[in-house]
Amino acid sequence: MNKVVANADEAIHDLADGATLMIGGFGLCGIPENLIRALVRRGTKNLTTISNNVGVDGYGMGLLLAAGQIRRHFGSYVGENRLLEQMVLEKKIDLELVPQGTFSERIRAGGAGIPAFFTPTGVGTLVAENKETREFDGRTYVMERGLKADFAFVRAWKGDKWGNLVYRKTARNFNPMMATAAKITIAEVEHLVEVGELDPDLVHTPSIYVQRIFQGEMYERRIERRTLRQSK
Amino acid sequence: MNKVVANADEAIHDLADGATLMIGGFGLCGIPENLIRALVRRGTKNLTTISNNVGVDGYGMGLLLAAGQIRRHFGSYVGENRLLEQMVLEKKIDLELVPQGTFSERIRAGGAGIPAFFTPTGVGTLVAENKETREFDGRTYVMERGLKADFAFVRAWKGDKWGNLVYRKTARNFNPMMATAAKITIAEVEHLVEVGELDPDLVHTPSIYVQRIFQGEMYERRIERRTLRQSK
Amino acid sequence: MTKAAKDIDKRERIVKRVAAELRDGFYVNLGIGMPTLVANHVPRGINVVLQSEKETITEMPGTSYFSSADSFAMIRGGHIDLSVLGAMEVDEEGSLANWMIPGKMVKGMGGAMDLVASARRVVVAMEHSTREGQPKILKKCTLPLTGSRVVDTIVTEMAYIVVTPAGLVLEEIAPGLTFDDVQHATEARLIAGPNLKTMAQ
Amino acid sequence: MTKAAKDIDKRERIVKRVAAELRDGFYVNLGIGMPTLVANHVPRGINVVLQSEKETITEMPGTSYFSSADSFAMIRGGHIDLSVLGAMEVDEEGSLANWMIPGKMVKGMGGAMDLVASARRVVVAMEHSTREGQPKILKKCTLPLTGSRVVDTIVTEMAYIVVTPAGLVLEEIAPGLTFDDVQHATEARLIAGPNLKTMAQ
Repeated sequence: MNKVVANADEAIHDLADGATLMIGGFGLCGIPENLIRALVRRGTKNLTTISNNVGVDGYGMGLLLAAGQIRRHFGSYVGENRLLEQMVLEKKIDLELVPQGTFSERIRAGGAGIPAFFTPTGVGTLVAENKETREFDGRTYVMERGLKADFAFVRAWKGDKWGNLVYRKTARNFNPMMATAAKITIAEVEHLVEVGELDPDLVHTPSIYVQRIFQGEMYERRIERRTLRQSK
Repeated sequence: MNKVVANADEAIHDLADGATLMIGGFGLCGIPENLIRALVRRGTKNLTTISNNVGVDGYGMGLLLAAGQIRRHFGSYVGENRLLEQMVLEKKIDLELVPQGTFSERIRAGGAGIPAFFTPTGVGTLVAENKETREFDGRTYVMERGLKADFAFVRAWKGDKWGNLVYRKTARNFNPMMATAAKITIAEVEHLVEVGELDPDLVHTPSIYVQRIFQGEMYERRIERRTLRQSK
Repeated sequence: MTKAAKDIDKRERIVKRVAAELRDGFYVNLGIGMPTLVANHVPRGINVVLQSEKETITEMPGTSYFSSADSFAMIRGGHIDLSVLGAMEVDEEGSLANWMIPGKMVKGMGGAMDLVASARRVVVAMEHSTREGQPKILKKCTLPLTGSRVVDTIVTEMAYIVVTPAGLVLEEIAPGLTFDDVQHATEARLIAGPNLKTMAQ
Repeated sequence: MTKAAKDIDKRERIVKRVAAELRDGFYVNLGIGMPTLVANHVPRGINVVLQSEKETITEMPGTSYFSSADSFAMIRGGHIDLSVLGAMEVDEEGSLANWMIPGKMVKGMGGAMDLVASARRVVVAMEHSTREGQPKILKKCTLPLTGSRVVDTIVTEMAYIVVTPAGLVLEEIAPGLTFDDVQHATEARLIAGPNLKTMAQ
């Protein structure tokens, strides 16, 4: 069982134009930045990205945006990215805004074999337009679909060589769901450890969800609230 | 914020006849046995129980069955309980068998505000009879409803006084979902610790889901695979 | 008082009044902006657990971390006692708009739609009027909604208003103001509450 | 050979043949009973991660623990490469019955329905005939189904059979048996595979 790849470039060697891609992280926290930089280098085009935010101008997914690699984006908040705002208004990119809870639930559903579910979120708003609504026990709900992707980029604090992952604090965010919902999940970790070094009770993402893993490099300081602990 | 109660009897002082009750545990593992014994003492009748198994004759939920306190049961496997089998054949109890994955997902959905979802499990079998089926992307799915309860009995390894819980190994099983799906969740723990003693990254059930908590007593030796570690 | 000082004073009044709604053992979600300031005014002697839109960010005793799916399962499942958030518009039916101005701004709703749909109680904390002096409490929202019929209470620097099936009931008025003063700054019709009193400080 | 020794021999043959289907990196679910024994015959030099119906029970390096909802999210989400389980009946269409005999037994389906609905590949490991000598591979299942059209491969002590849209294709026969021997013990019609060979030991 060999899932370890040398680096981000090797990890995405088969990521083709037009792929659908989930990218973990929230704001500046828990972003798979090595993979994003490799994707910018690779120059893959026409991507559909699924990520709660799109980073900020010139950092994280902002780099992919600036390089014109994204054709369509699903997310819940894009307020910190002026470039995206401009591209949407100029119709250079399709943006589908999804309430954050619906967004994370759709990804969980995609990974958990649930093609559709009902939620109260967004009933009576633009979000529910052209969607099926239905009453259960006197309350109205809207049907939402599971989301899947060709690739997921996730970032963890520690991972073992089989792909078991542990996240730190708020860096967990969307990473665990995304890991379950892609055909190929690639994990970049701050500390790559041997199989058996992680406490089985503390694993957040079991190895079954991870196809490729590598230790990332040069994590930028901009990431707030990151606390480094020595790996064992 | 005072959630600590003295014991199991105090914890269930308002559990009334006819209540719907989720009980954690799988087989003989992770069972809230203090709460079950208190419920037998209390003699509450006409219960609807939701639990994957029903224990064995004379232990765990077997005690509730023998006392005739259960009117209806939802679960996925009852093979180790002859008394239940007999009661079902004699129509003394209503038994609804649910595939295990659907069972745990229905409870998760109940706790997560999802009134219904679609699953491939059981399509073309007795389980899907009289239920809505529907095609998504060329495959048929059956609609299943979320499950909720008046009370949930859960068992954890450690818990703090606000109700944050940590489970051990396979004892996690159904406990985390059930904790989310009841109006009143009662946790019995092997080690009750002060707030702040649990590592925030390792909490399995956040305190928001727990209304009452106490340290259990005299856990029976029959529980397999239990390993005691000293509490800090 | 300068304009800036007055703004701070307004916010302070709103935030303090909202904080008085907290009860021991509450699980509370505070939206971004002014609602976040409520955290600074938790009454003495009570413990509340605060959740932010970006999950629990202040590591205090009793904190735990979880994924966004788990975080919103909690919200959507109705486990949050109180959600406090800002608004651009609120209306007589308790509908709320705070995420989008068509053709102008593309920011996204974040978690606000989930919160207003499912928190046990939704409190809007906002200034009573726009910077241009226009009413924000309307007969009917004009902007795209964040939630339809979801708001329970509106707290502004002028008033404490409860949304009821009969309409908006004015329960408290800031010191020195009259019912007419508040009504004048409000497009929706207000109903004087049976125990109408001066707003707690 | 005594009857008991023959039974052990049969099971050994079935279990070994199933184990030969394992590949490095597979995530495998083994049902209760005979399928569990497959764990004892994992080929040298390959690593597989075994999941049992009761979640991962053997703590080995690389293990992790999770809730039942997470465990079945994994199964239902199509992440299990191979599911091995026993059966009372299997039919030409790949439907499977293994959980209920009406009026007789009330045990429950446990996780079997989830597994057969969603594993990438479903292998039935069972003795070819009932203890009474009746065929278990039928034209059409008579018992309530565990899953409809879900089985990919049937492994018995007599044969290795693949379920195809055209019907049941016999690919391997146990040493010393003929096609007719297997067909005789099978109610469903068997199709001789183009590369029909002796069953691997």
